[in-house]
Amino acid sequence: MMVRIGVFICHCGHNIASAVDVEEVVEYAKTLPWVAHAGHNLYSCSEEGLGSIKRSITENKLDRVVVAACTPRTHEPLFRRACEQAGINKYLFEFVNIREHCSWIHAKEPKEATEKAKKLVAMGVAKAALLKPQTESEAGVIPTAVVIGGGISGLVAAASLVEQGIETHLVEQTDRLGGLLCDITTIGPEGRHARTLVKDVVQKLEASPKTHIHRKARVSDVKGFIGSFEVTIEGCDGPTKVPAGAIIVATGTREFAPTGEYGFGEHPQVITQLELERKLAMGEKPKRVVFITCVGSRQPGREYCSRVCCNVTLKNALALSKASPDSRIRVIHRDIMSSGSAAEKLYKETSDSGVRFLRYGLERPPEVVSDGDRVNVIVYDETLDEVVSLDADLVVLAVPMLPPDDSEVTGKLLKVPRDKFGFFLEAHVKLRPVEFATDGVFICGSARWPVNARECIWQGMAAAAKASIPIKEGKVVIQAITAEVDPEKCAACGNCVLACPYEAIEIVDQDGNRAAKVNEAQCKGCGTCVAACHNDAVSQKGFTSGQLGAMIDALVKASLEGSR
Amino acid sequence: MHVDHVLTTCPYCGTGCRFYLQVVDGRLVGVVPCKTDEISQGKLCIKGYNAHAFVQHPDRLTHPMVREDGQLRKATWDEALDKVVSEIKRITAEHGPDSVIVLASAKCTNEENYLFQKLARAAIGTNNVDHCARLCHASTVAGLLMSFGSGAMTNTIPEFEDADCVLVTGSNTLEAHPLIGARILRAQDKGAKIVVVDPRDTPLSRIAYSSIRQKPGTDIAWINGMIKIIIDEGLHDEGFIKDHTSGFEDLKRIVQPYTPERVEEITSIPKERLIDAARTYASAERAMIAYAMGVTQHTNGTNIVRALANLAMVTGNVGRESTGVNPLRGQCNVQGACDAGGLPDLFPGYQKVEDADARKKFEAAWGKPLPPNKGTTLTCAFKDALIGKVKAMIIFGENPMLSDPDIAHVEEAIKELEFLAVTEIFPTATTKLAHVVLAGACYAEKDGTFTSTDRAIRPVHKAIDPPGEARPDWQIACELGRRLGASGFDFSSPSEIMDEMARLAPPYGGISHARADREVLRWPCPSKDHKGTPVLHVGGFKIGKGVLVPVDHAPPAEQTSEEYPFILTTGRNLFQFHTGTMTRRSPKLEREAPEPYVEVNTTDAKRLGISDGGRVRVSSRRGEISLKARVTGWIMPGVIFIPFHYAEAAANRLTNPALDPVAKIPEFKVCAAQLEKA
Amino acid sequence: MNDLGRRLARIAFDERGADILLMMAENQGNVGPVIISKGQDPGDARIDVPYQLVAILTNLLPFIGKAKVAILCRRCDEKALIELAKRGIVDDASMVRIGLACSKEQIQACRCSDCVPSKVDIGEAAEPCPEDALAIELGSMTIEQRAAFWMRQFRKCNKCFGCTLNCPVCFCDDCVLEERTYTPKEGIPPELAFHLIRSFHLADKCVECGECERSCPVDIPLLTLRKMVNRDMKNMFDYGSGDAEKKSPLLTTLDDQPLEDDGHAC
Amino acid sequence: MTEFKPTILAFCCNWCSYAGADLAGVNRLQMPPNVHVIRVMCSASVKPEYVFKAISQGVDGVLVLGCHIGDCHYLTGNHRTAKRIPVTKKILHDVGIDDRRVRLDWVSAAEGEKFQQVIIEFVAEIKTLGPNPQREVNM
Repeated sequence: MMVRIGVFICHCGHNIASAVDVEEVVEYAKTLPWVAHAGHNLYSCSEEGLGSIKRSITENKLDRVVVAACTPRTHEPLFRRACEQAGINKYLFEFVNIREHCSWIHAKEPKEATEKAKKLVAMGVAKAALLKPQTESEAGVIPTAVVIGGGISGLVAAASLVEQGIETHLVEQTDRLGGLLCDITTIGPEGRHARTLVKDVVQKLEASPKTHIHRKARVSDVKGFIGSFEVTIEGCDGPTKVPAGAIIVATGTREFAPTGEYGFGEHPQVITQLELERKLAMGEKPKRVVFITCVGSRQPGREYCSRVCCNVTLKNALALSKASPDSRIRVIHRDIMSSGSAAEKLYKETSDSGVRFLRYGLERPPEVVSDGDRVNVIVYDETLDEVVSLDADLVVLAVPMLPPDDSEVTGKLLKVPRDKFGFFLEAHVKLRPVEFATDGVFICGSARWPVNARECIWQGMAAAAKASIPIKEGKVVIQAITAEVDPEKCAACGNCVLACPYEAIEIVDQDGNRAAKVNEAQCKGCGTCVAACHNDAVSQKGFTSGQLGAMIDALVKASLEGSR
Repeated sequence: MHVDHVLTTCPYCGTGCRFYLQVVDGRLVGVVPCKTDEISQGKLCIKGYNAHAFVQHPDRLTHPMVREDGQLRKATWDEALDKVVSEIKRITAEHGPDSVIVLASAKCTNEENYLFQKLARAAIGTNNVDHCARLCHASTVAGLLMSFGSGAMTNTIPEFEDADCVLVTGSNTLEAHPLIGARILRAQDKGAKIVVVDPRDTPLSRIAYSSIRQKPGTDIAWINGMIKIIIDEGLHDEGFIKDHTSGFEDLKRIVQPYTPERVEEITSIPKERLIDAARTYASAERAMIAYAMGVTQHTNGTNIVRALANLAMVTGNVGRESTGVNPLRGQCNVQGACDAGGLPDLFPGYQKVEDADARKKFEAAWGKPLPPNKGTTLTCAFKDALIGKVKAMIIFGENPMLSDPDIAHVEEAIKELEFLAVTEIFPTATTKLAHVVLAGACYAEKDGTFTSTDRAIRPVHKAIDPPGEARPDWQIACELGRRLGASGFDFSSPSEIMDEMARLAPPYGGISHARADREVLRWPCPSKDHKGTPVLHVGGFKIGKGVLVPVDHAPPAEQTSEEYPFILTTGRNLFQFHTGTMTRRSPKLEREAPEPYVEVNTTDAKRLGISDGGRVRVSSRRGEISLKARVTGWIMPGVIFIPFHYAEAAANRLTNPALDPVAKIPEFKVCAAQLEKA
Repeated sequence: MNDLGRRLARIAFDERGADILLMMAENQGNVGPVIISKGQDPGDARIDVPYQLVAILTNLLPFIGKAKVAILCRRCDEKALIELAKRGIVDDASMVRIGLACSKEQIQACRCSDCVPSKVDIGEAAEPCPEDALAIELGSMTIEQRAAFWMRQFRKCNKCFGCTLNCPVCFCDDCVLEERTYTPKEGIPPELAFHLIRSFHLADKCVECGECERSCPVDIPLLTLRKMVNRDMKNMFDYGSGDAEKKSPLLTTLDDQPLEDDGHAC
Repeated sequence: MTEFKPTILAFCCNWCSYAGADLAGVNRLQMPPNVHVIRVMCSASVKPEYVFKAISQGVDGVLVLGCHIGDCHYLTGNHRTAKRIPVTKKILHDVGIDDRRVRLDWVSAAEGEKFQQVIIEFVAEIKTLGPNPQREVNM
């Protein structure tokens, strides 16, 4: 096969040219094997620059292009497109970074920077010579979504999906929709009525023919990958197999049951926040109430802050304080975590309303003593430096939210990771929020981390928006950097299967020849399997051992020859 | 499923390693080295491990072919054999039996070679029988016969590891004889000093105690120089010289002018290095000399061999364990092919055809009068073909179109022939020119024996059937003999052939297949109760006294010139063998050394603008080839090296066919060449 | 047929229901590997010539099919079979192991610290050899001395591939060391990378049978190198080859360090 | 004697370290010019074979840089790196190659300064170690 490489060195105005002698690098590039043309541009990424590259491809009958300029992380798509426009497969393009990785960081050493740029170009050319044209595969997307969990996050996500005209299956374990919000009066700090909120969303959902609600159901199996999952929903009438393009996980959270702590489970007066909500919903208005926060959280074994409990405590304390003028509401806390202006306002209002705040430390926690009808809370107040005894009709424990019991099962079904507490981990907090690293699976609400209703709603909408992208596009493009197996070489030892973080590889028997096989749609192109393979039977497109080896050879050759 | 492990002997170099061929239901699947074998000790080189790989290659010739209207076409055995016989009969009738030559083969068994020479001598009536030993160790046979009375390796392979000094010259031992190289390294690990004299750095020289580079073609100068230093410093073995040699005074006289300074001038070996080498060799208790084609393939190859023999004799390094002069033979049975009489001047067992008594013995055994005159050599046969003296050739398993010097002329000569029959296992450049091609069996498909470089008779066992209609060469030779009307070609097994050979060739007198299977027998093994002879010349030379032959340095036949400023030398690499017929069809070997290259010294390369891996053109007065440059510091400036395995850039298009006057061996190791960037 | 041969055949075929038996036997003065089916003559069995039968077996696997194979197994062979079974190369269920206890001499030659098979059928269990003297010596050298030692050894290498071909746990048909990707130099000796890459490939599977060293024509102390790397694996991951329960640490995640999502803090 | 200018190879994962290196560039953080980056998608795709190859061909030092544990774009890719590279170093050490010639470190996309720091330290370390002895072998 003919290999004719065109090398284009970019001045990037002064950005590169101020440190790197571009013309010298061009002359050097001309001496490299397979280089049919070498040139330079003031700004390669400009219309003019791209135009000249395209012209050169035609004029010099180039079949591969190397651009030495800035970083592939920003500009690679641009040059790849230019190659494509000039009739070269876009994977026959190689980017060499001589700006971020050279001219900018060796600004005061022009000679050295130029030498380094030459070596980097030699490495790029060596790799380019071995590049192979690739076809990006496309996969169709089933225009259906499955939302697991009928709490507020799931409801909002589902509503948002059907609103976009996407067929949506909502799977709820219980027979009621709304999740924890069903047990809650208002949601603060604004004090919206939780049930109204749920009702609105459910109505909207039920109004759409695109909605399929599965109550008392659970997901028992998930097969496939982005665009073509097959979700088995185990409902009252047995299992249903639902083909889906995307899945949203909104399995929510549950309240920690602090059995044994502060007399919980022993004295009927000691209840959790959620139980209080139910009492409030039934119109009860207890007067002497002690709230204790951080029960079972922020301590060894469950180090995290559950984030929502302080605000709920404040909201309920305020409500009770306002309900009767003679109420005596006390909040025993370790810290009040109420960030944001609305929450801070709520804290101030609560405090002003006569609710008394006492601070305790983990080393001297309060004690709950019962004398039958009433309970006393004995607490060492750190601020006053004295032991205080508080009598109470009701002691309310603010406990952390936990992932649901079956989050491990869900995680395994979907092959998505969880953290050490059991909450789901998204692909990247900043770069890819609400997405799992597994394409086509999304996450929202408290299954990811305890959040309040408002955040649940944002996340539900965000997850729906993300999930709708592949469905609306109708196809997923798989970047051609996936792993591939040469079955002739493969010894079927299973190293790659074990190493793959995505379970994208399996050993298959083809006509008696056992070999590994990569499911391209599941492969994310990390190359972990490549390094696990001992005989190079697995390779990653665009990063083959031959290509990387040639880069090393080129560096060695350029360096050693230079030193001779 | 049926699995067999068949013990046999490696078909590559002359070391004679033994291994088990793994056979599964008639299919060769692998090689397991034999751990109880004295030579290989459960180890092999990469060629040995891949010795099964080519055997069942799809290119194998599976049936005879005859040329018709210029094309080779499939034929029946009867048709093909009759064609050979009728042509040979016609040509001998018209031009006499000496217009035919039979080329025996260093790749075939002893038994087969015995039959090939019998075919020539008894069935056709000519001593025109030769084989590729002519191209490798003809000078050894001639030289050592003259000096010691026996033309073979004086000592054995295992002895290398117990030597105190090994002088290696003209042998890239670790590549060409890997397991002998390994023994030499083991000697070094045990404290021996290894001295390597070679124009190229070799893998062995790079680890050796002393690595000395001489200008190609100047060997007698440095050997004589060493002898002079040894005598001058009194390091010679006076007792041995007096008791066991003749001609010392003449030798002393002739080496006098070879002062270290003069030697340095001729050879470019720094004098200190030469002096050190001489002292190291001479002062060792047991010193061995190992050499190969770097010594023999010169127009004065015979003399270089004699010079080495002189060196060993003046230091008393003959006739004891771990001493001696040890030519390392390059093919599995090149020693045996010589032993079996595949030479134009020698009957089996080195009995001269010109010796009337010997002739009488063979005439009696074979029941036919035999020609009294020496036959023509392989190298001369091509010249004779050009002038119409040789009209027909029967070649068994050789490929002169790649192995012989100045291929262009070989081709011309072959085209002059009226008839060429070739027995082969694969199509080669030579079979392409044949009138009849006979499909032979390879080593894995027949029984017999090879004789390794250290004279050990190594059994070869049939592991599988030959492909298609292919037949073992011994059967082909029997058929030809019978059809030519000769008697004594009715053997039913190779074992019977060996029995006949043992009766007629005294060194093989005690050899039989049954014994060879159980014992490592090294000839001379004159009788059934003889245990064989590991070390030759113990207690003195059979010919009475060893002959110290005074020899003088003479320049190579071809000198460099302005037009051809480089000295081209040729040789092998580890991964390929000879003309590559087998190795290039072994995927793992081919992968290691897939393409021809020329080694060029770094400074020469820089001067000519040649980069490592770049393409170059190499030309000589005889031809031109184009190949890849391997730029290296491991070769002297002014010298280039090309391995001769590759048909696509055949080194022998360039080599000089000038011959050693005694041994008729061509000067593969030196010719003048030009090198240019392509 | 000698007594040992009879005994092996009995154990393999009569007692343990194997279809074929892989062992060593003497024929005309040489000892080599032998494979027989039930009813075939095992010949004069020998156990004193250490052929690497597992390596011979792996070469034959494609042809063996479903047959139940009895194999004469030293402790190291046993471990090799475990490593192969872990990777699906052999089917443990179709293996019949005939435990061979190595002789004192063999144990010394291998500097073997784990020399008794789980069940001794042939031979008598002997004391293990605690350490490899050369490994200890190398460990106490300066790094320069150690480099000098190994470079001198590796320069002898003439790339016969005996160390890989006869290795019981090297199972790839094509080895990357046969290609020029990582060892671009043609000819011998190969680059240092040759030995380093092989060391890495064996890090999680070498059973210290010593066959590489025995096969090496130029006497490179390869078993010592294997032992050094195995010791590293033990120290770093508490991993030892030949344990069916242990997955290669090089393929798994960092077990005891659960994932932490820094993002939660924000 | 001429000054020793080490030749150093760095494998940087696309998501963290390569981005970190880019950030160093954007911030014009100056560093010695001896390091040549090969971009890979994940540090887990860096075959120890590459490291061995580079070292045995005379490269003076090899850096393998990836995302911090837990930050891997590919979940647990770098867990394998975290185990393979130490073994790689051990093997080098066993045959007498100073394993400081190979360094594994974690550089996030936000850690331009750390990238600079790693480069400065590593180049300094390699300079104190001197040229890779394998250079000689390959000349």
